[in-house]
Amino acid sequence: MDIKDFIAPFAVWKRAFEKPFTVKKPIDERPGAPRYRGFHMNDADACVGCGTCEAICMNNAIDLVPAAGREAKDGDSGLRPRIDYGRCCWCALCVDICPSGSLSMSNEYVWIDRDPDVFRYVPGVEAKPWDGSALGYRRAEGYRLLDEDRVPMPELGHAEAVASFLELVRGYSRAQAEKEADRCVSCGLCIASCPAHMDIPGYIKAVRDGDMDEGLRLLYETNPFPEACGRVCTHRCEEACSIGSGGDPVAIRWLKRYIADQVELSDYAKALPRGAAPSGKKVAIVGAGPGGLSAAYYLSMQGHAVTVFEAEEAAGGMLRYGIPEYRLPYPALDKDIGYIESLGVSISRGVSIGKDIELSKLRTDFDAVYLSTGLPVAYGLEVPGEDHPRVLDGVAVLARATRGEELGLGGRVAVIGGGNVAMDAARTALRHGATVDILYRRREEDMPADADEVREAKAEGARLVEKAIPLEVRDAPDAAGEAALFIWNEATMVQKEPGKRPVPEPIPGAVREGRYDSIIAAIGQGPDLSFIAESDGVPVKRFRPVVDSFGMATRAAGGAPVFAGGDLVNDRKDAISAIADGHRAAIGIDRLLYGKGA
Amino acid sequence: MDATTFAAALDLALGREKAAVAFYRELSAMASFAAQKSTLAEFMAMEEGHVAMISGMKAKGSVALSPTVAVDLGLAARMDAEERPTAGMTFQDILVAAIKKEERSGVLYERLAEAASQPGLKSVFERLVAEESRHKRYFEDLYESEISKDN
Amino acid sequence: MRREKQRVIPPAERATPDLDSGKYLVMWQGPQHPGITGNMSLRLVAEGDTVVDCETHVGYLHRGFEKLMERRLYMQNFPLVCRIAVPEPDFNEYCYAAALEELAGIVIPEKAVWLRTLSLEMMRLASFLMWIGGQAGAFGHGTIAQWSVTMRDYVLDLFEELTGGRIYHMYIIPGGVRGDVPAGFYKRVLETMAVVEKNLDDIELVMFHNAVFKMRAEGLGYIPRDWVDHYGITGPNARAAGVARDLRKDSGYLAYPRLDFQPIVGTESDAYERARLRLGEMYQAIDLIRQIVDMAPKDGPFRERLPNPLYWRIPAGETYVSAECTRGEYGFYVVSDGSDKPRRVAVRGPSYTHAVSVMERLVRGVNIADVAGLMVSLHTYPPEIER
Amino acid sequence: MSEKKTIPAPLANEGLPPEERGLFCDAAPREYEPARGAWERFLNWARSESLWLLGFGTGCGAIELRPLMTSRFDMYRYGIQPRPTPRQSSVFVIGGYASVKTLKRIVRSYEQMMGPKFVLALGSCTINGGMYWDSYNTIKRIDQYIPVDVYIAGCMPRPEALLAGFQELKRIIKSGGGEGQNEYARNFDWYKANQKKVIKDWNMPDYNW
Amino acid sequence: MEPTIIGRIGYAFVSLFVITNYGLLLIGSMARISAKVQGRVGQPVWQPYIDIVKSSAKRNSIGHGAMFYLGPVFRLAGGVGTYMFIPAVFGSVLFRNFSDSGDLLLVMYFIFFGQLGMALGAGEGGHPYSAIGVSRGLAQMTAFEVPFALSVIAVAAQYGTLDINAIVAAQQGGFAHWTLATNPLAVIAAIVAFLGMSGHNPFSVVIAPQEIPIGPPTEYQSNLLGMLQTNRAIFNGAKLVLYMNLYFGGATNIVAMVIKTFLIYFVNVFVGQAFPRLRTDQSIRFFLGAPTLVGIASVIIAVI
Amino acid sequence: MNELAKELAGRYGARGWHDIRKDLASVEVDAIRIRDVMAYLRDEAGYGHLSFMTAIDNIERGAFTLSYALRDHDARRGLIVHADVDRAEPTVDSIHLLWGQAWTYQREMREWFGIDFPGSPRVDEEFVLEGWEGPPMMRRDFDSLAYSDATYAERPGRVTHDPASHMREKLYPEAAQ
Repeated sequence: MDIKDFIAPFAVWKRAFEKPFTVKKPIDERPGAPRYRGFHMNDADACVGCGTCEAICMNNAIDLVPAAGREAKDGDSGLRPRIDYGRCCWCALCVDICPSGSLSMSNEYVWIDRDPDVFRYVPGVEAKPWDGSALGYRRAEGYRLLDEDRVPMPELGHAEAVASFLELVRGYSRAQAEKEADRCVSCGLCIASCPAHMDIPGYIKAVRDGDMDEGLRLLYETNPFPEACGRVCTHRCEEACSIGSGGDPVAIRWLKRYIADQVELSDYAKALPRGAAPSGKKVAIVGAGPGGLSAAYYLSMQGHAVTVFEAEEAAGGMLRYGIPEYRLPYPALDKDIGYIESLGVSISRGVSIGKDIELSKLRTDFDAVYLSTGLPVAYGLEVPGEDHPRVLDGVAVLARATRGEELGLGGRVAVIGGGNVAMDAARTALRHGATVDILYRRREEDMPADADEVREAKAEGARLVEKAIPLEVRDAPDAAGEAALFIWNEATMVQKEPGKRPVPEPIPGAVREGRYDSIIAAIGQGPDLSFIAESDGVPVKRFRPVVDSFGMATRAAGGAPVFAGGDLVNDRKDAISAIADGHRAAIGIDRLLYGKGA
Repeated sequence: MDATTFAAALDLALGREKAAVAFYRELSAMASFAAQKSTLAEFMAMEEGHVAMISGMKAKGSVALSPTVAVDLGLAARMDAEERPTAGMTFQDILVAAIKKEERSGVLYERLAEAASQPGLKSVFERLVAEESRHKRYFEDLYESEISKDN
Repeated sequence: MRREKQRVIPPAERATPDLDSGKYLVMWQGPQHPGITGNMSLRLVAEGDTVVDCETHVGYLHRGFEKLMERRLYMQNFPLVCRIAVPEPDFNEYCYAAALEELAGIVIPEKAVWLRTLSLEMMRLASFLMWIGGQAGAFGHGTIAQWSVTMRDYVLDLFEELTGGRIYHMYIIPGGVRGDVPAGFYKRVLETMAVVEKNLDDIELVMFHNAVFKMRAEGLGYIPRDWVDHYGITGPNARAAGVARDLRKDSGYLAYPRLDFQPIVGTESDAYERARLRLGEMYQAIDLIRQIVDMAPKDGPFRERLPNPLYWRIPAGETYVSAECTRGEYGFYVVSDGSDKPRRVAVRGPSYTHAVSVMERLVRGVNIADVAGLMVSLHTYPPEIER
Repeated sequence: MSEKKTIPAPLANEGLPPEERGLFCDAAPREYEPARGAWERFLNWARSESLWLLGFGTGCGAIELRPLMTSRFDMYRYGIQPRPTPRQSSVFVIGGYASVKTLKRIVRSYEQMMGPKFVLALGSCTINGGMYWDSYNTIKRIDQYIPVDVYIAGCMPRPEALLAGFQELKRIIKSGGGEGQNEYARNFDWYKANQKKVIKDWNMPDYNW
Repeated sequence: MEPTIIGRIGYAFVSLFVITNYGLLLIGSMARISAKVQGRVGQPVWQPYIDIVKSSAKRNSIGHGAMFYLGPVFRLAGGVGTYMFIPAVFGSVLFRNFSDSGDLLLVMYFIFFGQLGMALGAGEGGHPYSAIGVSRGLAQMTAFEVPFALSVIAVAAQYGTLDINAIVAAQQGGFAHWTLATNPLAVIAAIVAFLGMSGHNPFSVVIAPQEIPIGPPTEYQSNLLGMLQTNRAIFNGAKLVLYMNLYFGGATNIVAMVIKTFLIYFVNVFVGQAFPRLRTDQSIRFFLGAPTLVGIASVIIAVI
Repeated sequence: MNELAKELAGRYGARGWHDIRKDLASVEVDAIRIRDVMAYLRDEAGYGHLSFMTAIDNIERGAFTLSYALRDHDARRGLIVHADVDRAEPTVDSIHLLWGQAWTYQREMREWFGIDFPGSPRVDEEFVLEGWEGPPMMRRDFDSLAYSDATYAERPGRVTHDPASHMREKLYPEAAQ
């Protein structure tokens, strides 16, 4: 200790002559930093109500509550997160994980109140002073807790693809599947969009856990066609996927396929539940498509004896005859059908209802009848010359390809239509060495076909002619009926009525023509209802049987009750809807047979 | 506009609607299965509704028809088919027939409206044109959604 | 000389005073007592002015972190861990993140390494600035705290800008860091460092060249060198006793091997020496921050992609990751059983030994007036004892 | 404030050793009638402009009191200053979570404060448990155990938020709303029952001031 | 004109009122000056008033027996008593108080009286920190009383009287006549003792918030605390006036009094801001060291 | 296996030496020999610093696994020593004489897991809890949330909806049947 120790401390007085450190008006002068994690904001329109914020929140601070003016719809639960500031710790994990990126934080941080019950609110729905704040925490660019990129599916190259009917999609490896399954947040938004309401988060979890038997069990709870659906499902679930709101949706379809591919048919019995004891009841099912066979599966699980009547030589319906082999290889379909058959379902192939057997007979011989005959009738072009011999119908072409018949399409093929049948027909034609033009009345984005299908068809070499209104089919000059001229009118899209989709309007004078060896019309299909007699008592409206929520068309006296479903009844034209209908009808039939009412 | 002319115009319309009913009835008679019958019956019921409406107007002496013409989707223009009543009619066939029929009615009224000298009468025909256009639009929408879905 | 005389080495065995004799005064210091750091209490037995026995009582801040972590997902624990120590949450974040990364086999990007180091050093500076106010305050010098806590606030402003949080930064996330450096940030870091350094000079003058402070602190709380291993003393407390241990050098984690610094070592091992040493570490931290600003990569990713946090499973295994925090060895022991939640997480805070075993022993023979000063000079923080 | 349900429970200081009994009151707290009119408004003004807060850092929240009471935010200029003893303090800042062990001390310190006394609760933890909502050792709602005047959202709330909380508290006191002491007296049995439900080793006097 | 006894009592009340307010404002402004050193703005100058009103406006209070209540009363009596026997402004009728009725010894007694009363009352509070605070206070008091008493003795010896008025009178006529000039050693001893007496750093051992929060008044609250706060103002004023009178030539007008007492008080703050707090034993050792020697020297000088 | 591992195996039957990373390893010994092993490690193997001790509840195999983390500061390496004790009757030798802070850890383990360390100072006193009536709370069969829900009042008014079941209710209620 020296003299300095007595003098130096008085240096404190230096500060007395300097500017104080004190902030004059702290609340006004010192707003939160640009990145400050203040109170939450939510873009309620972008939010899909998936609840991932709730799942990640370690504080249990987030509730999902119905938001005023928002209804549940496909891809949006109608719920919005409500934050409890009696729990929140401002960690912003919810912002980082939010699949749609709708959650963010303002840099506001002052919220004082006497009443402890006010500290919860639904951001973006209940107005707060900090709404729309430009500053505050946003997750860093390119930084997300979830992976927005889908694991790419290994596929055949396009050149390779066109050269054969080999399956294009190879399926995920285990690592790929687990990585893809890891992207799912188990929100369950997809379940509502799936016509069969499959437990999608459940089986994706099974993939994550590597428990294929559990996965298969979950699949078969609602869908006995996992192999087929895993390949060709229209996957509306993926459109609803919350991950898709900010990136690629989870490849739900490929994961389903992955599960089914992993289990050998011989092991199915081990993984899947056993059916109930025989009930002694008999059920007839008309049509061995996905809908009919689904009904058959669930009915036989309930112990009923099921007979399926199929007009074609093989079961599978449109899955077999409408979908080309490169998309759904026959062994995969056979696996699904094989398991159903292995449960004791008998399929009478080559038996056509209305021709070989009458509906009324089924109604007397069986305890219930399920109609699932689909849409076998192709609609015509309705233009002059549509009965030209080179005008073929798309469904028929595909069916012939399935049967292995010579197609004789020739070198230049026009496909008219923009649906999946058109795409399948076009790609089948490509594989038969033809050059293909797809002519569609509207624009590419209006096409009802899956976007993937369109993309792949183009990639494989099909030329897409948009806005082409068919005018006429004429015999091509010097072709002797072996080629035809397809004449169309170029159109422009006109928004005629607000709120409705635009209408193609012919451009006067812009008439084009093309010479084709074959013209495949694929504009739509309809049901064949000729086998239903008035005496059957099945109510029909506008060529569709009228059914209740269980698919029951009639339980009129004079025979067993009749159920109907699938494309025959609904408007959705996909396998999964047919499967859902089949399942529902099976439940209805079962209840009826057991007298549980329906 | 004198009452007679007005009544005559409506009578003409009434006649056409009744003819339409008859047309559907005739088709229905040829129908081979229940689905055709029920669809035709539905369309027939629609036309009967029109008959009733026009008769009502005639009785009351007023015209309560909307003057708004529905948008023409332009399908009829490209349909080549005449009605071909066959036993195996599909839904497409029936709808095409219906659309064509409505279109012909519309064209007829349009011509009558052009030809009409009295402004009152002209307006009645124009309103009938509008009415028929809406019927046609109804069928066209059905066609778009049920038949030509993929195109 | 004088220092030597004041040194008191209390006996190893606890005295058991006869409380009924009327000779002793039993009193509680804390939890509601401004001289106690944090929320803990001491039960002092005094004879006259001199403490003859002391029992530490902890647990006022026990929230059961280790239990809670067992029922939360790995990523959900990330906002939780920083709350274990409020004055310097980043060390928790770092240790936890590093333990998970080690178990899951994740290598973090170079930029994250540097930003983590920056964040830890800034935290060290901020924590010491808070501490020095406490140390001066414990001896009754209120002015130092007024200055130093403001300096700490300036550092916290930097944190707020970098991380979006003022106290709890939640920045060092498993896989890297949570955000890139904002534009112009390094410039502001250097500006702030200049301000802090200037004020540290003032503090040094007023506090360390102060007769009264020397009278109070010199010789107080002497820790003999051989206690260091026996009690598991780490950090400045050990270095002031002449044991040159610094995990930043010894373990060489993050970017420390590439930074130029030497552990500061003292000899006297009393409260004054420890304070002096910590002051030196503050200057050192400023120097390190400048080095980091200079050397840190300016581009590149700052975070490695992790699996979906909702299902993140970490392979079974165990590890212990430690870091040199302001008080010594801070460590996370993480045991994973292969599921999505940790099997066991144990937190090793240096105060565990400093504030309990060492404190109980050092306080014997000390004047009641010095208890607070002694406690602060050990730089204890109760929540890391009780978690 | 709402009327709370009273749970009758035998309250007494019987658990105490006889020599300590003299140190405590032997009656339940009573309500105090505020003075009337301008006089009470004047007193309330003085109460609000001289807030002495109890220097008891019960949780994390204490860390932001430091900047607040030092030069950058300088709460002294608002008439707020820390006080080391509950007897002289009028504001109790509950700094976030309260473990059961601390709650016991909170209750005791609160009861030792002289009325009118005010409680400022800081952060999520005091409102609904915060991030320790599932902890076995922390309570979730401080208002179950002592009356609270102002809540401040945040974890941690910035010092500015605390200042805003103090401003709000001042406003409440000036408007005559800071009657937590009477609230406590009125629902004394209810509060005691709640306290005893969580504080398992109840070795404090029930009447403790 | 010599006022009547009633008039003198009236004047004394006015004087007391003025010194109370002055003491409060002094405390308030010193707090602001301290704040400036600490780099902040600081509380309003009138904050002590609000604090007293607030304390007195508490609705309930607790007691620990009669002595507990008497403590602050004694203390207040000590403060008022001290002040009452010192002339605040030399030659002023209004601020003469009862200085001609008492002498230095009486004032010294009152200074002790307050402390002792407080000690008794605080001891009754039952709080260990109160007890420790009291014992520290008394210990330190006995220590700083040594140089203080020596210094007072020196002054008394120098001027040959115990009458404060006479001492002040002897210092009139310019700086050269002040005790500060005539016996600087006595002033040094007294000023150092004053640091201890007013409880500023480094001698704030009595209340020492970080050690024994906050010493004797730990248990005092409500109106009793208000009383203590008021007394603090009066007592400060009284001591300052005493110092001014003994060592700095007194004051012949109120402005001089304000300036001088302000500066004397400022010495406390000036030292207090620079140093931390000593331990009680160090403080005692300090007072019994150099200041005592200086005091003795001052006595010797005065006697010689 | 390195020298130390062999030495430990030979002297104390230690097994399962595992290098966690290049400066950290773990080894397993019998609980009964823990004090000897620790003394050896401290005095002869250079592991003079006890970082911490803790326990892991391996409820599946009915054992508490004790973990003692040591560090050799000179060689800059760490070692975690494991020892299993029976979960039903957990009693371990105290090492409070070896390290001055060990008793606190032992007190903690006594309170948190119910593991007894006879002879350790203040081992039966409450450590962080006060008036705790439940089972030792770090045991895995103690459910913190359930305890909290039963003991501490929660603010009412919280209700949440699962998106999937909410959508089922709103969009296809028939499937709920």
